Amino acid sequence: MTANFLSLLFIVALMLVAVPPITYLERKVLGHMQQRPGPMVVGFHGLLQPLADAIKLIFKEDIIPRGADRLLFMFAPSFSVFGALLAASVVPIGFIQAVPLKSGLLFVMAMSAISIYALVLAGYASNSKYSFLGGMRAAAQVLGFELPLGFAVMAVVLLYGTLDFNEMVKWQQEHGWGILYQPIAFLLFLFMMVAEIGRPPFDLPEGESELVGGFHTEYSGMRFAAFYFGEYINIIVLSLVVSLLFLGGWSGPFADKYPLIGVIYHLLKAGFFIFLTFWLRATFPRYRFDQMLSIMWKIMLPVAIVNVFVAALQVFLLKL
Amino acid sequence: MKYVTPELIEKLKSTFPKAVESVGEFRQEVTVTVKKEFLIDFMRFLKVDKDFQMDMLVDLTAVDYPERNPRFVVVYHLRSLSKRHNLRVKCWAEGEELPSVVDIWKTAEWTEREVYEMFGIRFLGRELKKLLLPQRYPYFPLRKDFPLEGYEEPCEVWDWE
Amino acid sequence: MNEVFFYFFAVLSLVFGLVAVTSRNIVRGGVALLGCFVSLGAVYFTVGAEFLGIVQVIVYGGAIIVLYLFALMTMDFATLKSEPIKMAIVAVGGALALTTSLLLFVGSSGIAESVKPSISGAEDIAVPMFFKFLLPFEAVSVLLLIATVGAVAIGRRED
Amino acid sequence: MGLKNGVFLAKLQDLINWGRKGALWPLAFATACCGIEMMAAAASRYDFDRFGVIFRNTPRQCDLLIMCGTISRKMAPIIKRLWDQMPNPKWAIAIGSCAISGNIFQTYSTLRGLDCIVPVDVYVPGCAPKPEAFYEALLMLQEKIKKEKPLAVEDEVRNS
Amino acid sequence: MELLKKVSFVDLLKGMRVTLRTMFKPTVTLHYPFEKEKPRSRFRGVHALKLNPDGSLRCEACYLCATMCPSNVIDMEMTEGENGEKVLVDFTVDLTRCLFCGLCVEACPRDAIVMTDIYEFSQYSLGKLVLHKEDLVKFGEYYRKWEREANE
Amino acid sequence: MGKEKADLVLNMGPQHPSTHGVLRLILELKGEKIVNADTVIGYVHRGVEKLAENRKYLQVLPVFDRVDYVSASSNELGFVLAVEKLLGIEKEVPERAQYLRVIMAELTRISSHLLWLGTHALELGAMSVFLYAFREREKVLDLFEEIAGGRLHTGYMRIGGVACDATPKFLEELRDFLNFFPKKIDEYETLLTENRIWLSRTKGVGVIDKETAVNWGITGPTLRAAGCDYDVRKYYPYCVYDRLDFEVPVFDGGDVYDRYRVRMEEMRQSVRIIEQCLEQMPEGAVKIDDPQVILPPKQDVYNTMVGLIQHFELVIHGIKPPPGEVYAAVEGPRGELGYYIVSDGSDKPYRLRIRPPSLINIAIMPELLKGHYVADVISIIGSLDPLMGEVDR
Amino acid sequence: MSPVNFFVLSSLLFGIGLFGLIVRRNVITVFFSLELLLNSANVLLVGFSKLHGNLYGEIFVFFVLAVAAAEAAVGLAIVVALYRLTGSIDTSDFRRLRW
Repeated sequence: MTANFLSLLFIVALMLVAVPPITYLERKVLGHMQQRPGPMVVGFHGLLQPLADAIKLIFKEDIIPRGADRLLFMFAPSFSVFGALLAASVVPIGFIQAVPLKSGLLFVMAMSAISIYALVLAGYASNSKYSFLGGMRAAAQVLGFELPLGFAVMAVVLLYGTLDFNEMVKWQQEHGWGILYQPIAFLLFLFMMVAEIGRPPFDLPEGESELVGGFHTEYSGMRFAAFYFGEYINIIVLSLVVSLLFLGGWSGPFADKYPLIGVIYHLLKAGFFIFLTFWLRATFPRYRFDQMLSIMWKIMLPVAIVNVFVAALQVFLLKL
Repeated sequence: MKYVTPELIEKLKSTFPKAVESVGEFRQEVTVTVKKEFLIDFMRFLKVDKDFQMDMLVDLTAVDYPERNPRFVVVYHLRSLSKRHNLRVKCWAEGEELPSVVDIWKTAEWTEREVYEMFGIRFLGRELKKLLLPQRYPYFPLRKDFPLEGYEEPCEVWDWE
Repeated sequence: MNEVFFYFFAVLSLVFGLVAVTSRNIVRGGVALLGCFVSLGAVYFTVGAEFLGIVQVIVYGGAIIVLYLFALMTMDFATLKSEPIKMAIVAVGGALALTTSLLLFVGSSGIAESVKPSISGAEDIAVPMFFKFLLPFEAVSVLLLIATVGAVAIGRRED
Repeated sequence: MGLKNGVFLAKLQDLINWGRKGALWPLAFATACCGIEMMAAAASRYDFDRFGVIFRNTPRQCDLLIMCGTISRKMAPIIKRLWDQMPNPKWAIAIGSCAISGNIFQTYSTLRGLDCIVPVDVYVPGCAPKPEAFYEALLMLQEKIKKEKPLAVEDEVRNS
Repeated sequence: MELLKKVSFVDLLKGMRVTLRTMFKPTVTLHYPFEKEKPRSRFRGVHALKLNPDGSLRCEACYLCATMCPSNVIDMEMTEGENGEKVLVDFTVDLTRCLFCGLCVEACPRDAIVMTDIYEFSQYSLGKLVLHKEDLVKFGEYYRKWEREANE
Repeated sequence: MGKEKADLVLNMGPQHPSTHGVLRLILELKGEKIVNADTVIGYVHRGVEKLAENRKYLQVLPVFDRVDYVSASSNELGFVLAVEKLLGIEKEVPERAQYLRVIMAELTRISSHLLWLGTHALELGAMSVFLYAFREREKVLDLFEEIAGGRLHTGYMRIGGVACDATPKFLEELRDFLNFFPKKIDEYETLLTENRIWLSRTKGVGVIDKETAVNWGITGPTLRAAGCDYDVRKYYPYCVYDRLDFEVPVFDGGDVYDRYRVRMEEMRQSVRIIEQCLEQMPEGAVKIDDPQVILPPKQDVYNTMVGLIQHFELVIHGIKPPPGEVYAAVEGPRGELGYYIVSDGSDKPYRLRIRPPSLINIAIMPELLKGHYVADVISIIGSLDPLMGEVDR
Repeated sequence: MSPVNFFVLSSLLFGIGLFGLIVRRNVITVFFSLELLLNSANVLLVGFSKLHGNLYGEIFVFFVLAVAAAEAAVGLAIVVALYRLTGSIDTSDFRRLRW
């Protein structure tokens, strides 16, 4: 119990502490991909940049627009953080796991489904048309990606025969990484992950150039920052989950003897996916709303369903 | 810039003996001045006639001569993309009114609005709204008697509509 | 420990449920309903119905309420009249509701055994479901299919 | 208020000012020529991001109004509105002659400078100023922010 | 073939390769306050009044620059000197309205008004943006040094 | 079926990240689909035409830099050509000046198209392309600063020539630029041209067919993407364009994607034109030898009495063209940029009309937007490439 | 844990749902009340399931969930269609049997 509690503290602290450096890293990576250095002046090579941002945002005036639904407006950003943190609490990092749930994977999906309410409610409560459209898009996007995501996950779950993250890693330690068996599910999951955290090319609810700021158009100060916290925690959590599902989590050489190395492996693998989201952001244009839905429904969903059958065939043939 | 040949001008004159007021040439640019009542027929002819085929209205603007009557002349720059020739048509706006050419060339949609708001020339047969200035702006800035710095006008003229 | 959580979430779900049905603002009502369902999910957790709790959150939170909110957003809030509330109806409704819940409570109490929380994961539920209850399962899936088709048919306007 | 308290407040003030000057988020908004130079200043060659400057599209998340370009009278009420929508604390920089005084366009439809509608902190002459001048203005604004007293109550400011 | 291209994400991967490769290239950024680039020799910056080698003003107050200026930036004030020649009392350049078009420099028949390469001239107040004779002469000194450097 | 009922009116702009400055669109939406659109412009209306009537021919030149601030040289060139035509001296301008003008105009086209590419890509979400395009644009601006002294507002053209000769450093840097720039265009194209997201966002969006385009008076890349090969440089060559060998890219899709391809191809052609100019450019004077038109060389002014008097005459009295009216057009980056000048024999234009390509190009927008999605609005605005300074003047 | 907890929770939820069903005239809120009624049944099912130590009750909850989803889909489709026709979601406005 105590160990679990300590792990919970550790994970929550890690998530909250990791967000500012990740924003810094994102700006650095994006900068270098565009041949510019990114933050440089605040602190050595801009290392204190996130701190300055945070201080500024904390002491910024907090505006609640007239005509807004005050309660929901104030409440919505916390949804995003809480949902993401709850999801984080069941994801193991190496040997550290706060809540060992039997159906951990499903729990993560449930929580990410909840955290989308942050966007929808923010869009509704702001009483701004841009926000409203952003909220609508967020709601539609959920309906778009949840199904293919479910099916993509179903394929690997069939393969592993469990919803428990630890069991999955154990399976992969025995049989090899999941990506070797289910590359299509991996790709699908990547796409859906990007859609779920609302990053380019699926950053439609935000849609900076179309909807000004989308759901967070009317937010300022810490409430705005809360959205960012939620988004980045979601990135971390889902990156951890991808590496658990497909890249063997903490498995790797020497990881059995020294669990701490396993933690590092896991974080490294997740780090790659975090980097991938930055990379995609630097490279790609944004899909249009209806195109995104049609891709989800007309391409991803059939592929995912077929893939489930493939997975079933694999289980049948390989007698796994 | 290639402008229409003298033969074509002759053809114009013979087709519209009453319409053509004068034909001028300056630096190889041909200008035809047309009477107001023939304007629409004349323009339509220029567009559909196979010798002219003026399918593009390049520009539509006006010039203000305060000491003359009628005061404004509206200038149409026409071009044929297939024949590659140009023609400038002028029409004095008697009574500060002219028939609109927006049915012939869509270009006139906005340029006529602009001429209306800048000079106060009304184009008949279409909806006219101010284009660049607020709808409540009371003056016509490009008239010669309007000073560059403008007159004082009430503040609510500029309020966001 | 579990009991404490049970009471906490049970009360929470009741409060949210009450807000959901009495709220004038429908979107707030929807959010309250979401809160109610999530707390019910947590209630299931406290007795070990882990899988069910998660499914409750996914289905209700992730699908049904989103659907409600999405449909609400396509409506123009300005045209939605605020309904006049007649005290007579409230009184009658309240009385009826109270008596019904009392009846239910009285009828179901008196069981001496105690609830034994045991964790039931996906596998535990799947085995009886796909063997013993296969026919109802199929029937329900057909029902869902028909519902989907029907919803599409109604939602489509004759253009 | 004891001495210790004062020192603590002063330190806190310094910290807040440091944060504010390190993360100035301007509104991505321009009306004319200088806006193009603002884009250039944000691009790789000069890179505003070095100073922690990120362009935000909505006035709610901005601290800084970089007014680039001519302000027509038709635009003026909108700029005022944008300024009012920005949360405190906020600053304004007038870039280029147009935003300072209307430049050559002293005509019937232009406003004679941003300070007719918004209090301006730094004026940058030029038409259009080089991107370096944007940075100079930013640095000057940071100097100004450093001297501000964000925690002081108004009376104290008046006394000091 | 088309399908293969679509499925293998070639188009997307190509783009990603470009960005990744750029990431490892050196940056092109000029770190402005720490390193400054000199403007080109023809750059039109803040005005200056040039001085003769003996330190006297070259400007003869002929008003051509003020006539030429499209924006009425330049104004001067003069009195009659002892020998009947014009003496410049004040020469103002109103930078708040200046277009930096360089027409005044072209119009000057005595090469008296010039444009330096000073581009950093931000101010906290509007008043400081109106340059008077003393400021312009000070910039003139700067210009002389700069010109000498350029010639070397 | 009649007019569809809109359920949301969205006021896009004037402050909106992707309306190219201060365009305002009033969109009536049904869901995310536009059923009706209206355009409001005039938020940077500065009264340039009125201003030009109150300034001398010599003074008014810098103003046109500021009209279309992205392609300053093209605007100056248009005005200068019109005044030269009015004076009847367009044949007497020295050849070197003509070539320099062409070089500047084409460099301007490159810089303008790069800006367009960057902002258009940024609006559709491709962030890096924006910064890559600006990286190369900085080089062009450096070239401008080297030859003319200004980055945006070059102020390089003069009536009867150009302000000054090119420096050797300019020519050298220009050659460097021409060498590496085509590779950079390829880089942009790898990021966009085949990218499926880019294709899906641009193909079949905002289609304008040829007849509509001509009827609306649309010119420039938008017209050429619709399948019409109209280009002022080919139809009515000015300066030395008739001696240069280049192609006018024409595509016939008429959608956003084809406009993109036209502009990319135009940048390549511009490089080609500048290369030829560098080869063919003769030595010699860069200003016409006529003290009535252009200020005499500084050497003459300092040393000779005649020069000084001519200088005073010109500055004080200005250029006085004969009465008459001319229309001269150049192919600006956005289309046909025409100057219609009416002269009454005084030193100020009696009436000066700029034919703004952007204004006439975006007039079609309310029609064009109908039936598209909100997200398409920005790609359509972007592809028409309006510049609000020029639209409103 | 006493099963009475579950009975109390379930019956109160049922009461709330019934109250909403009777009092409210807003169709969406009526649907909310219906969902509450279904959930009160679910709570009871889970309680009994744990009481008896088998999982049949929980499986039944699944079926209820599916029915709830079906109900929401069809119901919402009808409400949206009605809203389009009448511009209202008030039950008292739906009086005519056909349009």
